[in-house]
Amino acid sequence: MVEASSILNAVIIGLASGTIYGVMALSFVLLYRIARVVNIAVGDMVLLGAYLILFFAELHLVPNPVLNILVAALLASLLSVALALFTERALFKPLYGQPVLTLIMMTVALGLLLRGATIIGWGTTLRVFPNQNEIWPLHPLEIGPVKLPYVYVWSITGALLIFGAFLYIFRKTIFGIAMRAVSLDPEVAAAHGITISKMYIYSWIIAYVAAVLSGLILGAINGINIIISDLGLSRALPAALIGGIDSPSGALLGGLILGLIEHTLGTYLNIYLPGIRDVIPYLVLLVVLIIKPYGLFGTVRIERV
Amino acid sequence: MFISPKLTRDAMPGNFLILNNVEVTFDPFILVIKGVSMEVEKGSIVALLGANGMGKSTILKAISGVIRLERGRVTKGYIEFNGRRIENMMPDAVARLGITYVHEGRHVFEELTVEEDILSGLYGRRKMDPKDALEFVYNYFPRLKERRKIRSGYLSGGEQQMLVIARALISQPDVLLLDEPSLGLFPSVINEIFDIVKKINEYEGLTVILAEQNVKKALEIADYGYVVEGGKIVLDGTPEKLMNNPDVQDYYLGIGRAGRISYQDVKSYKRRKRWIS
Amino acid sequence: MSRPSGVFKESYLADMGFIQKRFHLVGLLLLFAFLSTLPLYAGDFYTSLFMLIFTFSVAIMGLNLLTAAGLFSVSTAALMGVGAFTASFLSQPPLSLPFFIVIPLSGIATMAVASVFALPALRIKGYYMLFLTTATQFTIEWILNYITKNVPGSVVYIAPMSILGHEFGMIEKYYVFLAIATIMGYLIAHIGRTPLGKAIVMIGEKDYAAHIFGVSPLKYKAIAFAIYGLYAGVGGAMWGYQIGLATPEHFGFMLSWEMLGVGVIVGGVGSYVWGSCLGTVVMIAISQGITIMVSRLSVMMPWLGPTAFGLRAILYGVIIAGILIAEPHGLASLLRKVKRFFDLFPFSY
Amino acid sequence: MSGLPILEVKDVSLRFGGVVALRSVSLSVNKGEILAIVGPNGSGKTSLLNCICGFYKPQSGRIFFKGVDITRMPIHKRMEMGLGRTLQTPYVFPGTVYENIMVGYVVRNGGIFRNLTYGAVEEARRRAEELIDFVELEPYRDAIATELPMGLRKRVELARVLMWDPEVIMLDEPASGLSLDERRDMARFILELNEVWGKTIILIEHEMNMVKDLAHRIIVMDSGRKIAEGLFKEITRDARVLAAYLGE
Repeated sequence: MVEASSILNAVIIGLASGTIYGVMALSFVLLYRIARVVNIAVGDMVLLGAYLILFFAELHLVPNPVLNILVAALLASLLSVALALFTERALFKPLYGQPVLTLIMMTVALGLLLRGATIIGWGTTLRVFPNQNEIWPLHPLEIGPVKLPYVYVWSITGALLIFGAFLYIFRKTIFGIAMRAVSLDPEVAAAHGITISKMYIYSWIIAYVAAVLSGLILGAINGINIIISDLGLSRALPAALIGGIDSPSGALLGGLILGLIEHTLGTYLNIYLPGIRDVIPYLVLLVVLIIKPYGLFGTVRIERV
Repeated sequence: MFISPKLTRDAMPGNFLILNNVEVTFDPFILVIKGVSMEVEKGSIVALLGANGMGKSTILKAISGVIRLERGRVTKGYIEFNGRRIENMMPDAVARLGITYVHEGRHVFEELTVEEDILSGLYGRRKMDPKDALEFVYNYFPRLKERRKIRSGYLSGGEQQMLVIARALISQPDVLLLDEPSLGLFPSVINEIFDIVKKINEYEGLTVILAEQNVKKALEIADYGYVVEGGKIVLDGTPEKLMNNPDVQDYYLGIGRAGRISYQDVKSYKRRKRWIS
Repeated sequence: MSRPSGVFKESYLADMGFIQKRFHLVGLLLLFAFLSTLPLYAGDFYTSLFMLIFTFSVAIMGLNLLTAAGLFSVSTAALMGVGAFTASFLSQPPLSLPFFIVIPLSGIATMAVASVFALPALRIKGYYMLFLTTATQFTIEWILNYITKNVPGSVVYIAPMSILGHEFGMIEKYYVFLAIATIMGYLIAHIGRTPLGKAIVMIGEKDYAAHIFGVSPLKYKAIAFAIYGLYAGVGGAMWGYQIGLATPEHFGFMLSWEMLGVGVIVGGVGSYVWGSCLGTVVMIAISQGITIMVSRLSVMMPWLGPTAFGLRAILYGVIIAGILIAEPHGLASLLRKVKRFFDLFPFSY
Repeated sequence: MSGLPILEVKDVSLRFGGVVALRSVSLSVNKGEILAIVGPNGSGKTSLLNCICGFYKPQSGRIFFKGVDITRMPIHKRMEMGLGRTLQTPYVFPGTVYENIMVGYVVRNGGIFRNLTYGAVEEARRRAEELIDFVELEPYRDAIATELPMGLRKRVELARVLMWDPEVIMLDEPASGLSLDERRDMARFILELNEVWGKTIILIEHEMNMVKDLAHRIIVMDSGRKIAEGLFKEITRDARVLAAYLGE
């Protein structure tokens, strides 16, 4: 972690890392909205994504290190499509029509499976991406007084691209409307010709790809280790809820808020209360839930009696 | 407003939706429909009549495949549409064949706007242009056009009912299965909705199967009626025949032989019965 | 729900009593006979296993009630931790209180902690509770961590159970645990049949609709949370007395999930006593079974080496996924089917 | 029949977002009468009930019950004072019928420790049994309430409301979705409640025959306004009412 020397720097870095929290939160939000799956395994998906990229990067398919990592990320994303298919078909399809709690339990099982697989496959020692220094130069990008490490430049660009593409699809296309329709009332949507299980597969694919890409950034910042799984959950879940669990744009905002607080207040408090930095997201979540139970952008249900 | 000429129904004769001795079982072994046979002519309005819980809705759900989402199955008999067996297909596949089911109870997608809600019915039909399709339904439902930017959860009951019909209509299906469109609506609104359904039927040649408790209203627009009781069809015929049937008059229209029984009078009779027993 | 003719109840209370048929009474007596003689012939391992079952049964009873109120909680383990840490504080010098005071006090202290963390829960509905309690779990875990970092050895100890200077052995502790579990079980079964218990169930599905029938969701959610805290605290204190020491690692997030996902769902929501006990037995059986399997497998596959604990995660995942797919309604519904079929499952509560 | 006003609604207005649900509605309910509120869907009848029972808080206007201003009172306090209401789609939880009815006991006996005594359980159960008798649910006493058909669930709900012995009972479409026989039963309960038990009843209903036969006084609403008030004969002559009914 880069020590921020000035408050401004802390704010910029906070926002930059917030974008990647936003992407993880998007993965979480989307699965909840469409498939009504509260994905406790989000951290483990990020962990697996990081290891998959590591695996492909270590094959050195392309000599150029930057291209190499991009190719690795692409391959990992493609593989995660297969994983999404497996997850939906093998684990969740048998559970259609079951209470939400059953689905959540299944994500717990999924998390255990993914985590167990990574432990057996890669052990528990801390790993880094090959040629990391060439991909993300050590000297930060300097814009005036602000020093921004290159990995955050990647993070911001990637996150903005993902969000832009996603929001366009979700808001403007009939496919997006159909996705939202499924999220609101699957039975009725099915009677109008929307294939529910396909929509669920799409949402799993998006969730996995978003997790893989967050794995790339989180792995670059923290190193690749089982720790990423807890880190992923402790950022994705609060970020998603702060923004409102069913709001994709809220996820980005939640991520930004979280990154900001973590890198300013969190760093400061950590001096006096060691370890509080990892709990700060949850504390922020508790406060937000007290003030706005549905998050900042969450849809307040129209309750009729 | 409706200048297009009435389609001649005789142009395409024949029964194109057939139910033959259909039985429906819900998980694990609850038999709900006990051998129902129906023949529906293209371009007609058919009414399924009967009280709550008698199986009208289940028949519609069996045709549309929605029972599959509720752990139900057609366990005997077959359903044929345009010469093709459709029993136990998943609802989305049935919908793509041109049969759209409208759920009882006005299930709008509350958080979508009216326009998005209608458009959701168009998913997977690439050949249609969204703008034209919207124009087509707004033609029948001008009220929805006025309110197209409002979240559909905020509409009144009648408008929501129109919205769900419009959503079913936008994909231009051949068969519309309407489940209790009049439930909990006010007489004037019911009239309005039934008028529109009749108009769509006449101008578009759309086949409508209607499950209704409001027997009088349903028979006004229907070409043929079936009375469903306890998962079986107990009576069928033209509206005139059903209206004049003394049992139908007694049970469904509330007209006793000596005129309608006042609710005030029911009480003393039943009360006396309670004292005696 | 037919009853044999010739059975007449003198009062409505008897009609709602816990023992409806002679069969129930026989079953209950047999169970108690078994449990009360168990330490005499079972070895230390099984005795301590049953003590563990009593401990978790108590905590899961409270969780079951909370779940029936529509509030899903995954902070049970952390609250048990609060109970254990309170027990440590109360049982050690300078206070050195005896166990029969420490255990209720730990329960009450945990009830207070749970109530504080429940404040945001009062406005929250359904699955948001899972997120809220996830936050609670990690926050409490961090607080416990912070406490242990400041004590020597990074572990807190709970004084052994003793009365008038006589220190309890395993068998005596076993009977204390059995007594506590029985008392707590009776209490929660009684709460379940009072109008208050029904009100808690009523807010379970649509709390705003229940409000129209005069059942204030705020009040009954708070009550459910308090009861939940009390039970978790008592369970935690029992845990502390059994093991003798406590660290935050013992009360992790996954344990909370096990308690909700296996302990409550398998046992059946709303079956406060017998469901909770059954769920606990299954939960502990799975956990022990996996431990044995992993140790066997790592002997067979020595190349796994230190990563064998990954195997544990995978096995657990496979078992949970298998249960959910094979019987998606949870084991509870399987049991309910069996129960309906034979109608001889001996306990109606 | 008519006595003093027990419930008064004065100039109540309610908006959600941009939609106006109620525009300055006033009405008073006399003790011991059956007042029916009719009107097209979306005319604000249910919103009005929701304001009276406290589910919605009106933006302006006041509501008095037994002379006390209850406009800002929480729902359960109003119920404790003697209001009661049923829902259009009945709400029952997955317990037996008597358990569903027993819950009503906590409204007037909310004390936590008092509730846990054996006496409270016994008393609650006894009263629940009396009401099961009244709504004729004896054969279904031990049935799981969520598995019952609509008509019986409506009776469970009615009995639950009667548990706290309210003076004013608001019934939201008690006959919708019921067969003719079930409607007749419901009408009988309403009459017995009113005539024998002396309850004041506010009735929202679409089935006009039922309104005509039962109600002492009728209020007609349209798009959030009260447009007419009076006997059945009087309101059927009102031009505005006819417009609301028949459209155009």
